[in-house]
Parts: sequence; structure tokens; C-alpha cells
Amino acid sequence: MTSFRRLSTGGRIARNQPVTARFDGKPLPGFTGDTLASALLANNKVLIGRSFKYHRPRGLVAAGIEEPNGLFTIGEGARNEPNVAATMVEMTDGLVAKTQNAWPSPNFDLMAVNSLLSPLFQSGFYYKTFMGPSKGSWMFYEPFIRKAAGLGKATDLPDPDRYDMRFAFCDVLVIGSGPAGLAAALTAGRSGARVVLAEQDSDFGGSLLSGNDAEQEAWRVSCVEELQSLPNVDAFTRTTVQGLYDGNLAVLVENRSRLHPDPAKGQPRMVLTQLRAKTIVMATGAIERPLVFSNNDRPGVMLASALRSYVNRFAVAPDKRAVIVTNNDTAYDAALDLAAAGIAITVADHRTAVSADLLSRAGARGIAIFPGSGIFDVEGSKGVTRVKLGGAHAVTIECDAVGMAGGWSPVVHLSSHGGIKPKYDETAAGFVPGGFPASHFGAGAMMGRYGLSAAIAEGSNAGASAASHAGFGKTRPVYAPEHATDRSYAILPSWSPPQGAKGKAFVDFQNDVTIKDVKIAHQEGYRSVEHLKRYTTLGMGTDQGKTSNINALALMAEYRGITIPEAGTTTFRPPYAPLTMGAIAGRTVGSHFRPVRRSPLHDWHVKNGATFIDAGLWKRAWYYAWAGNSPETAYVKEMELVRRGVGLADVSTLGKIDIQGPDAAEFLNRVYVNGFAKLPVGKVRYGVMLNDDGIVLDDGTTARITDNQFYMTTTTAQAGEVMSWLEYLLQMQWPELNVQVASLTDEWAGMAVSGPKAREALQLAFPDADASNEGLPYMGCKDIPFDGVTVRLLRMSFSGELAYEVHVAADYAISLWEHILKAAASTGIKPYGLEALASLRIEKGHVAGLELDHRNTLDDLGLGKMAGKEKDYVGKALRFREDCQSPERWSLVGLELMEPDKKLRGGSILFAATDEIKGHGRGYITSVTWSTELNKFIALGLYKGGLKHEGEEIIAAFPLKNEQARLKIVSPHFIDKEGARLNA
Amino acid sequence: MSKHYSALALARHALDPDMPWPKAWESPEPKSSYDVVIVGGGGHGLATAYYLAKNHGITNVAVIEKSYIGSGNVGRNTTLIRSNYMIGGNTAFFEHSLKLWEGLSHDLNFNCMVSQRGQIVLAVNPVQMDVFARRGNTMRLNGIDAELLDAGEVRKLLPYLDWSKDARWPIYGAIMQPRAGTVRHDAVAWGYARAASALGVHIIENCEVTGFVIENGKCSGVETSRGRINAGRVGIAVAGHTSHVARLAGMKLPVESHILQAFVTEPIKPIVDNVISWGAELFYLSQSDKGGLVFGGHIDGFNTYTQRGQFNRIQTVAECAVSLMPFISRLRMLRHWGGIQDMTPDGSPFICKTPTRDLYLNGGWCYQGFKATPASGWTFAHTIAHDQEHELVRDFALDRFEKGRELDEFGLGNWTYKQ
Amino acid sequence: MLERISALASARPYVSSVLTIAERAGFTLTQVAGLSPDFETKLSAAVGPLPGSVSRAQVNGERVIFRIGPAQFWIVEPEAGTTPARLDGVGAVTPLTSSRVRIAIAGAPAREVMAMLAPVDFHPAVFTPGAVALTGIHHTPVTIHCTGENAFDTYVMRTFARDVWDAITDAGAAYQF
Amino acid sequence: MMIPCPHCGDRDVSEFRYGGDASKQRPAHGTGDLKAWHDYVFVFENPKGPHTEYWQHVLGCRRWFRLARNTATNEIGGVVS
Repeated sequence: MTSFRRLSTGGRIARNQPVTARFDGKPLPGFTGDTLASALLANNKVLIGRSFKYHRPRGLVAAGIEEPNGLFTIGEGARNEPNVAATMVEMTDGLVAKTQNAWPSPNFDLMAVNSLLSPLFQSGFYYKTFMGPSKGSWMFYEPFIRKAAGLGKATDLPDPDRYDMRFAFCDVLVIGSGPAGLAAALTAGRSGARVVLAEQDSDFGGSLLSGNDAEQEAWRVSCVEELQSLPNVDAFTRTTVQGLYDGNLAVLVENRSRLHPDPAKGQPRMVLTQLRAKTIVMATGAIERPLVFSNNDRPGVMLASALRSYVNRFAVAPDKRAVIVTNNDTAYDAALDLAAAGIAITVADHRTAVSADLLSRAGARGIAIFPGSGIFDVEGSKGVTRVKLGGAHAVTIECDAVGMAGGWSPVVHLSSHGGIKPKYDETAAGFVPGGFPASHFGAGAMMGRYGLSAAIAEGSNAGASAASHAGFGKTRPVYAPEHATDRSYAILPSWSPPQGAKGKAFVDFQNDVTIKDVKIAHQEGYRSVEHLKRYTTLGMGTDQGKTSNINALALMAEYRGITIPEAGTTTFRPPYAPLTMGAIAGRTVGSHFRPVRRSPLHDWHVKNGATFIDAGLWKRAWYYAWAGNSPETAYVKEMELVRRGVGLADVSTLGKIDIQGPDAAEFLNRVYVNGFAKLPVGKVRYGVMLNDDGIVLDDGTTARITDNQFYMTTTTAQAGEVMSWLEYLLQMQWPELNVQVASLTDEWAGMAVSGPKAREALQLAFPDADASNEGLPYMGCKDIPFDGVTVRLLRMSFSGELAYEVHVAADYAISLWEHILKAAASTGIKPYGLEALASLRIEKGHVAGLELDHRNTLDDLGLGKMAGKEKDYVGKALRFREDCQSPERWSLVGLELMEPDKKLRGGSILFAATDEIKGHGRGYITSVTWSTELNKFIALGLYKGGLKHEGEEIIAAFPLKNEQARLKIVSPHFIDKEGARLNA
Repeated sequence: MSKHYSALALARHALDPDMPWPKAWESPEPKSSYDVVIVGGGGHGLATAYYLAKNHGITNVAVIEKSYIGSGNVGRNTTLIRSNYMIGGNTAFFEHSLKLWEGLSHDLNFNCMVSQRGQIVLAVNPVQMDVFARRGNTMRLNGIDAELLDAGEVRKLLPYLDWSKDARWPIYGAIMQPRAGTVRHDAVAWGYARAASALGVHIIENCEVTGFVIENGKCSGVETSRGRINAGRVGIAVAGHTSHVARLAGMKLPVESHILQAFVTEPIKPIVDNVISWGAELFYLSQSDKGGLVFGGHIDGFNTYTQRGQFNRIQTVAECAVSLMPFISRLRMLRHWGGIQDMTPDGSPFICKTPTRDLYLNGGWCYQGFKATPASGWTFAHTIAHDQEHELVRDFALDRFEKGRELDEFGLGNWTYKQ
Repeated sequence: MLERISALASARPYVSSVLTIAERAGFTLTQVAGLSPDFETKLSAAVGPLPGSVSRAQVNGERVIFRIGPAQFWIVEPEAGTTPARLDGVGAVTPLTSSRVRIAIAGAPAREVMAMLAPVDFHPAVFTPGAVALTGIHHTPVTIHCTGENAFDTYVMRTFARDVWDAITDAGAAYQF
Repeated sequence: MMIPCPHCGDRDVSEFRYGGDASKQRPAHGTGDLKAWHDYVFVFENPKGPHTEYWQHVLGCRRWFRLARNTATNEIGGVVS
């Protein structure tokens, strides 16, 4: 049976460019200019899918972005993309499309059994059942529900395509290129303003593309040509404005899928533009509404405007006869154009009176008109075969298709993205923008003002106003073609269908929401629009209710006995249409997800067998190949090297800050808890900073280079925070301090030379420097020239060994590092990595990231004594809050494993020996290492009451691995309590 | 007309299409006086009313809602439930909540689709694994399920993550709570409303509280857009607008209002079985029963009452999604929306008495309001009924910052906008 | 003996017939910040006229001066330059030569590539030669200087330079063929 | 959202770091008044409407400044001293 066919002439398709897609494994012929939807209809594929819940046979409803039914899986393998509206897919060679949500096929779908059970599946049914027999029963039912739900099937393979993101700026953004948009863009363009015109369709023209009037076409072409000739205008097709965000940020997405772009050549599949527009003209048009009647979802029942698009634009039409049902005049455009193409047309008009002009024009085309009538029912299981009218003329008509003309809904989505709710306009019988900010303008059908000459006039005005608002005063208006007329768009509202028909009457096609579901929601009290939507899932599909929202709202208003505006409207949220995730993420994915930060020594580490570990954004050398291949053991060798000989570690990741000015010392004295005012030049001091709340923010060291210049280091993790904090205090709170700060983190590389042989190594590397205890005592610092480069030596130690840090401008880092290794080769010096660094400090009892976690006070970390009693410092007041001083707080302890055959793990929970092992315990282990000095596992931890319990035996529990171990609480300074090594 | 929901009732209605279902909850005119008035008809307020009636026999209760019930955050979240908390004041409360979730559909006779599909939190380095271990050990020691997974085990469960050498942060392992999962969020509000209504609670929609009747330090009612309503006790549960409503009662709170965005893709056939969270940046995702992937990230980072987010945050979240699960790149986002949530300096909530007698506060939920709903209602009802904080919420007091007793579950420091 | 090694030493080179993306090494960078009310007068005496705003660079012979913050300037010149010696007593002087990598992006598509990287208006009538933007590329702070009709110098942080290089060359991927 | 940096002009919000409520007066350095510090650090007016707040142009000139913004609309009032 043929229901739809390709006409032999007409349309905008390029008949000299035939293309072939693959549809469900078979060739699907079409032409360039076709959409997948028009090609399917041209090939008489009317039943093209099954509905979501009931698996009813479905066909195309629309010709544009609002299509609810015609969803297909496009592409295959890693390029498989589910749920794409066929109306938005351009026919190309190589296009692959598959039907979805039907098994084995849409024509014969076994899931259609659901249709028989449909009385059970009314709205909200799942809230009322699947609860028994036991508490967890839902977990039994859920997999079946989940399998039945969902639309298409996604691939789980990584997307091979590229997506670009770009920033752009313009004076006037015009959204939509229908008559109003073309006029607006051209008027604005003529003013000299930078104009961007965004059109989601594959060509400019909007509704004009679906017409067949030669004069209008000429007007369209001349507008487009002039726009393209203007250097200040960028006009984009296939570009959807997906959302408007604060600050006039418009997000545009251009789809280049039809070009089958090659990511290896840097060709993007989509380009997302973040466009900052000074002004915005919305000319987004309107979408036709279906009518609600029995079996209005039969394949072949579609919007009247869609029938018109298919016949005029794609030269595809119902085979012989179509019925058009309408409540307004606009349907006659479709009726006349279809009749002109030789299709027999019957119009059922809800209105009892039809204008004489329409009657005579329709009569001239042989169109039968039944006033005061509507559709009672539609017959035909897999396609329309017959329509029964109701009302004044209860006749039955054999036909191939039905066009529904229920009036128009202005596309107000973008106007409400900024938070202004749409308002109901009785004349337009739809929601129109509730208002605009000063820089936004609307024109044409989206304002509820329909008709060609009105749209063009309004577009021209809006373009001029927008340009003027952006500072471009002079322009020339755009005039409508001479014979443009304005058709009335007034509808006869009739939201409920005739009584008595037995079939389902759908409000939302995609989500299978019927008029009965709306009734049930009303009965049960789900009456606010949001309740209605959420309870019935109405408007929640991929089409986001573009065709269904108003009908549903109107029905609810009718049931409640209130007006449509009283019933409310729903909030439109971005994106306007389904927005590809890859396009949003752009190039910032995979290895580009976040920038990698590399030490100036990174390339050396790579060449010399380092294994890296992620620490924030940094890649840090974790351990080196010379020490082995396992993170479990390599660090132990590296620790031994430092404890017994000398090692070299990269500490360039530390935050480094230059602090200069006459008040620099006072500034440091305020931000550190301990005193810095009297730090002598040439000396370094360990310091701790608190946040305003009295909790430890960071620790580090600061050296005094000259009277008015200091060199601060921070932890790697907090470097950025500390820098911003210092800037904040100086710029916003303490303007009386004359201090300048600058980040040196990237300027200076740092390397630690640590171990009993450190002095020997340093002396070998820098023979001219005095590294003796006198020349460079513990916590001393000095700059020395070396080979014409300034090298900063700081004698300080994180490991507890005799140690120096050697800092140098980062450009020279690798060269100097290699020099030290070579010059001091006789000491056996080798590199050691982050794991050893972090373990050596545990033996020494230095706190680090896992202890500095924004939860601990100075006293918790055993650093309370550092704070100056008399001096003021940030965080001092709140440091002394009641609980912060409690002796029962969890505070820093050292821990030794008492059972040599066991392993100690970070994250263990600590209990007293007599405690029951449950609850939160008395603390936990923060950091663990094997101690090469003590030959056992040791740890740092926080324990209730802290070192009051020194010497006690306690228990570490790690129930995740069913482990428990006995520990002893000891001083966190496991080695060299007197500091003999440091001062050696 | 079946009041009780069951498969049988559904069948009876199916056979007799003209038999109407009863209203899920009644909409009475407000009385002039109630024993307890709850301000806020969201999940927490409705749950509080339900438990006041059910647990404490206090049925002369009104829930007053400015808009329609469930119009706030209970319908604007990513529907996750879990009890993986390790700070003393939090663990028992959230586990109590999860236990209540487990029986909720039965308790309410309303299928809230409590789906315990397990949450997997992915670690990106060994240090994070130690932090997760502390969390998991604490959970186990408090009778809560938790499992550590190594990278191999994670890969078996989630083969579609980015396991390639291109991954910016390779996955190192994970912690899993099998009992965690998702709940159909709207059903929670409706289910509590229906059950509370059945016990006699008045649910009053489209009624805005404009003031509190406070004399001599005691609250005895509320002024509303529909007149004064007297009350023996008044509870506030208006997350997102807590500061505003508290100000009407003369309070200034440690709360800022921030927007948290959430996202959903088009529906697809089942592909993601668990709730997945990532340790690289805050990101969490699950697949709804309808088939959409529901996901979210951090708050936008500055206080706002506009329910629309900034695009750079949307990008950040999309980058997380695609980088963690590269197949998502080809799926399409259908909607994104924003909820206004109370952020507190330590990321933890308040359920407590206030300086005003007979006035009680429930708010400051930060990211965790939804999963807390049942326990919040349970303990808030207790707090109101007994004029004394329930033992599970002892630490959710307003004075904890004064005392230095912050509950900073994630160790993020005292910034509302970083919590 | 000590040699300077570029942060981009191991970066993958970018080759295109229409677009140059290349490191432009061989400069010194000195930051100088004010500590006295007459700072700008003193600085100007030492290095010549100063840029009036953050959005324009001042070119004094081989010396390029950027105003990078309140009372803060960057002075960029060839390695043999004499600036640091002249700055004694002018203000807080901080040598930052190693801290930045200078990447030149030049050629007909340069503006389109820049627009793929930073949220700045690179329209030729707006971002004219001499224009400067302190902004972000790939989440890191950068200073972008328009040096010619379709030519830009971008100063990026050294520790991020390799990755920012990858981001820039990736943005220019389409022109490599 | 575009934020007007007093130094660099209007820039995208992604270049900035937010710094919290700027209407609160920081107690003088050295003030030991616990209540004053508690209110300053922990308590917020949190208005739905005009709000003054700190921002830093962290991917730019690193300048901190006070900005007037309406929290009900995100409308920017401009930089305030």
C-alpha cells in the first residue's frame, strides 16, 4: 500500500545529486536536500517506530526540530548515536540509520503486548505497585522496568570524534532566519554592527522554505545574498542557539555531521561557540500544535504545517488523499499547497464559519470543507486508512494522511532562559515572552504576531533597535515583498476531543501520555503544572514538550475550571534542543581534561626512569628505576640512601613567593603564628599560618634575603590558596602595609640534597661555596654565584638529615641537577622520589598534606608552642574557641607497629586496648611508612588526648581487610629528637 | 475507589476505567490553629509532619507551602542516597536515613523506587585511597557496608570508563557502598504528603509565610498570605530560603544560598548500573529508571538565588563526564536546572532548637539534603515533639561554630563556597 | 657548564604552511612593582614611557613593557638587555625570566585559533597590534600580546607550558595539513 | 556572567575567584573578641537582592576587588570601593 510518495517535480531537493543512506541495513535512496525524514516518507516508510510505553506504531509528526516520534539511532560502532530526530538529519552518502525501541522491527514488535496491558500503565502506575512482597522487592522488578524504558541503545565505546569550542563577540545576535530574522539581521547588518545570524536549519528562510510563492522566494534569496555580501555579518546554518546565560552569553552549536569530519585532520563534528552579544534579536518562530483526538498517533497523522513542508520543500506528499483538521485559518496554506500538488484534500474545520476568501480559494482547488467538524477517530493499524469525522458532519473518509492544525506555540524558550516567565496571550492563543531585558528584542511569530508582512516589519524594527542599542544608529529598513499578506492565526479553542471515541487520544506522543493520564493526574491532585509533568512524564522527552505542553496545560485548566494563565506555565530550561555532551566538553577531555603541571626537572625524570604520580595538577617523580620497579619497595631503598649516604630530590613543586617592601616583616609577622619580625637576614624559619577560624591553613619556610625582601615557601597543595590569601589581605584588608608579593613557583626550581654526606656532595658541586657549619649553619641561607647564575642555598631539612635545598632559576634546573649528580658522584648520590620524601618526613615527625586537612588546630598538630603568646596573628581569636582547646581532641602522635609480621595501613581506625572495636574509635592513622631506621612500620596519626597516652599500647583496626594490629603510641619524632643530624 | 495502593488495586482500576483514584493528599482550608506548623512543604517538611503524626501521635499539624509541594530541592537533585559518612556527628544520622529509605515505600504505601544499586567512588591516587580507607573503615565499624576495590575490580564493574593511557587521572581504585543508590525524587514528596494527609495532617499549598508571631521570646504562630495561623510549635524547613525565613524570625545564620546544577541526558537503554562518583573533581552520575543519565558536580561557587547556572560550570561538568566515561560524548543533554541550596561553613546541616522558644530550625543541608530526608523528618519531628534535640542530631547545632565543633566531613575549610 | 633548557624541549613541534606556533625564546622578563608614590616616575625614568593601561603594551626600542596589575609592570627585552641593572631603588624587582615561556602564534588563521583558546575578543578591529590581554588558556594564566596583524606572543607559565603548548597546537590541528 | 575587573575590564566569570561577602567588617587585627570574629567568619546576611562581595581576577591581573551584584538576578552593579 502506498501512503506517501515522491512527487516528480518541485521541492528544494537537488535531483541531480542522488544520495543513498543505509536504513536498517538496506539502501535508502534520496537526494541532497532531503532529511532522513523526507527520504523515509518518499520511500513510503510511514510506520517508522514504536512508542515508548505502549509500543504503538508511530510515524513522523513534524518536519522540524519538534519531532517527537521519528527518533533513530544514527551511525554505528563507536559513532552510534541514539534518539536522533530524523527531521534534523541531512541525507548523505554513508549515513547509517536504525530504528529503535522495537523488537524485532517496528512493523512487527513483540513488545506491542504492552498495548494490551495499557489500562494498567496509566500515569503514576509505578508509584502504586511493585512494592511487595518484601521491603526490597523493587530491586526485583526494577531491571525489567529499566530494560523496557530508555529509547535507543548507546554504545559504550569512546567517541572518536572531535568537538571544537570557540569564543566570539558581536554587537547583534539574530536567532532564527525566518522572515523576521532575515529582516532583523539585514537591518542590523546595514548599520555596520557586527552581526551573527544563527539558523538551526540547513538553509536560511525558516517558514519561507516550506512555502511555494515565487515572490517570497525571491525576497528570501535577495536577503540572504545581501547578508552574505556584508563583511560585518556572520551567518551560520545548522547552528542552534541552545541557551542564553547571564551576561548575554549565547551558546551556539554548529553541527557538521553531514561532512563526515575526520578527527585526525582536526575537523570537528560540532563547534560550540560561546558568543557574547551586546544585543540579541529573537526571531525563533512558532511551532504548530497537534489536536487531541482518538488515535491521533496513527502513522500518517502529522502536523498540517509538516505536510506542507514535505510537499513544498521535499516534494513528498500523501499518495492520494489527506484530511486536514483545523481550528484556524493557517491550515489552509497546507490544504491549498497539497491540493495544488494533486492531492485530494478534505478539511474538517472546528469552526462553524470559514471566511469567504478561503472558501472560494479552496473551492477553486476542489477542496471539500466540513465546517463545525472535527476528527472523531482514526483507523488503520500501521498507517491511516480512514478518518471518522464528528460534529456537524459525521462522515467517514478514506485517506492516506491526516494534517492537524491546532494553532501555534511561539518559541519562547530562549526568552525565558534568563528567568523571565512567558505570559499567556489570548489573541495569539499561546505563551509569548513575558518581557525582555533592555538588550533583548523579539520579532515575528515568537512574539505571537503571525503573518509575513507583520513579521518582516517587526524584524526590521527589532534589527534597527538592536543595532542602535549596540551603538549603531544609522541603517536602512527591510521591506516585505509587495504581495505579502497576513493570515489570521486566531484559533477556536477546543482542547478536549469529542466524547465517545474508544481510542487513546495522545497529548504527548513521545512519552505516551494520553488525555486520560492528564485526567488521572487531576483526579489524584497532581494539578500544578509541575506536578502534572512530573507525575505523567508529560513534556519530559527529547522533544521537551515542544508540541504537547500547551495542550496539556489547557486540558488541566479545563478540568480545574480555570484559565490557562491561571493554570500556569512551565519553566523553559536550556538546552533548547538535545545538546551533544561532547560539544559542551569540547577539546577539554581525555589527556586535555585538566592541564598537567610539570617540574622544570620533569624531562630529566622521564629520561631517568622515574615513575610518576599525580599530586593535584602536578606529575611528580614517585620513585626511580634505580631503586626498583615496585612502589612498595623502591622508596625504602631511596630512604636508605638518604639515611646512610646522600640523595637528591626535586622539590620544585613547593609554592614559592617573593615578598618585598618596607612592611614585609610586619606582614609575615601577622600571617604566621610565630614571630618573623626579628628573623635575621640570611636565616630561614619554619612557619605556620592559620585561617581566620583558627584552623591550620598551611606551613612552610621563609628566608630573609635582605631587610625588606623575603623568600617564602608553601606546601605544594596550598600554594595557590596561600598566594591568593596573601594578596587578599594586602589588597583588601591591610592597605596600610607597603608590601608587594609575586609568585616564584615557576621561576625557581628546588632540589634537596639530603643525607649524612650532603655537605660533602654540596662542597663537591659548589667548591667555591663555604658549606661548613660556620659558613652555612642550620637554618641559614645564602645566594652564591655559580657559572654566572645565582644559586640559592638554604640549609633546612624535611627528612631530618643534614640537608640543603638548592634553588636556581628554572631554566637552569636540569643542567644544575645533572651537575650535582656528576660532581658529587663519588658520594653515591642518587635521586629519590616523592614516596621517599614523604616517608622520611614521617620518621622525622613533620606534618604534611594528610595532617593539614583544614580540620586541625595548631595544638592538634603539636605545634601550639610555636605561636607567639604576646604577638597577634591571623586566626588567634578563634583558635581559642572552647572545643579547640579541649584536651580530648584528636591530636598528633607517633605510632609503632608492635607485631612485626603485620602491615600497617593508612586510614586505620585507632582504639584503646580495652575498647570494643566499633564506632569512630579514638583517632586514625594519617600517614604510614616502613622505617628504615627502626626496621618496622611506623605511622603518624591523630589520637584522642594525643601524647598524654605516650607509651600506651593501642589497636589499629582496618575492617575493610579484616585486619587489626597492636601499636604503641610514641613521640612523632621517631629519629634524632635532639636534632644532632640537622646541626651536624 | 482504592485508597490503598497495590497491584490488585491497580488491576481493579484497570478493569473499571471509570472508577476514579482518590486524591493523593487533601487540600483543606487552613484552620486558625494547629499544635505544630511546619513551614515548608518540601521533602523535609512533609517527612517531619508525617513522623510527628506517626511516631509522636501529633496529628493536628499543618505543612505550609508557598508554592506546590515538592517545588524545592526534593524535585531538583540527582536522587542519590548513601550513608558513607565518617565524622562522628554524621555517620549514625545518615545511616539511620538509609535504613528508613530501605523501608520507605512499604511504610508510605507509595513506591518511591528505592534502588540500591551501589555507589562506587573512584580514587585517582594512593593518597586518596588512604582517605577512602578511613571512610570505609569507619563505616564498617558503625555497621555500614563498605568495600575497597582495586583498579582491576573496578574495571570489571565499569569497563566503559577511560582506562586508556590518555586518561588525565588514571583510576587507582574505589570505595563502594552496595546499599547506596537512587530514589525517585518526586515520589518522596508525594509519598510523604499522601501518608501524612491520611494521618490527618493538613497540607496547605500556595500559602506563603510572611512573618512569625513571637512574643517574650516565644513563637506562637505564623503570619501567612492566607492570614494568621496559631501554633503551639513551629518548625522551619525551607532549605534554599533558610536565611530569608529565619530573618523573619529575627535570626541571622551561618548559611549562604548557592546554586547547584544538575543535568540529565536523553533516555537510553540500561548501560550504567551503579552510582558513580569521581575523586578527580566532584562529579557523580547514575542512570534513572526512565533511562536518562543524571549527573552533577560542584556548586557554581558564588551565592545566588537565581535558579540558573553559569555555562562554565556546565562545561566543567561535561568535561568530567566525557573524560571519565568517553562514551557519554555522543549522548545528548536534555535539560539542566539549578537548585538553590543552603551552604554552611562546614558543609553540615542544622536540626536544632533556636534562641526563640517553640521555634525549631531544619536547614543548611548543602549537598546532602535529599539523602537526609527521612532521618531529617524523623529527628526534626522528635526535636519538636520533645522540645529537645534527637540524639542523632546533637551535633547539628547552631552554636557549633562558636564552640569550635565544626563538622567538616571533607576537610574543605570554613568557606561556604568551597564546601 | 650550566645551560638554559626550554620547558618545551620535549614538546612535539607544530608544522603548518599557514600557521606558525613556535617558542620564541631568548628574552628576559623582569617584574617591577611599586613601593612608593613616585614609583611610576622613577620607573619611567629608568625604562622609558610606560603603557597607560593594561590593554596596551608599550614598546620602547627592544624593550616591551606590560602593565600587569596595580602598580605592577613586566619588562621584556632580549637577553642582552640592561633593564635589571637600571631598576635599583625603583621598586620591588622580581626576575621572572624562567617563569614564563613565550609562544608565538602567527599566520592567517591565528585569530581564529586564539578565539578557540581564550575568552577575549580577537576581532582585528578590536585586538589590534599592541593590544594586550591578561587572561586564561587551558585554565592557566597567560599574557597575550598582539604583535602584528595576525601575530600574537603568548606568555605562559613555565610549569604548565608543555600542556598549554599541547592545547594551542591542538586548537591549530586543522591547519597542520 | 561577565565580571568587571577594575583593571582589565569586563571578563568572563571563569577568569575569577570568588571571595565571599564583602559587606562584613573584618575585626581589627589583634582583636580578641571571639563573638566579633565568629560573626565575621561564620554568619551571613545572605540577602536575596543587592550583595557586595569579593572577587579576584585570578587568571588576569590578580587584583582583588569588591563587586556589587544582585543575588536575585545576578545583575552586576559594578565595582565598589
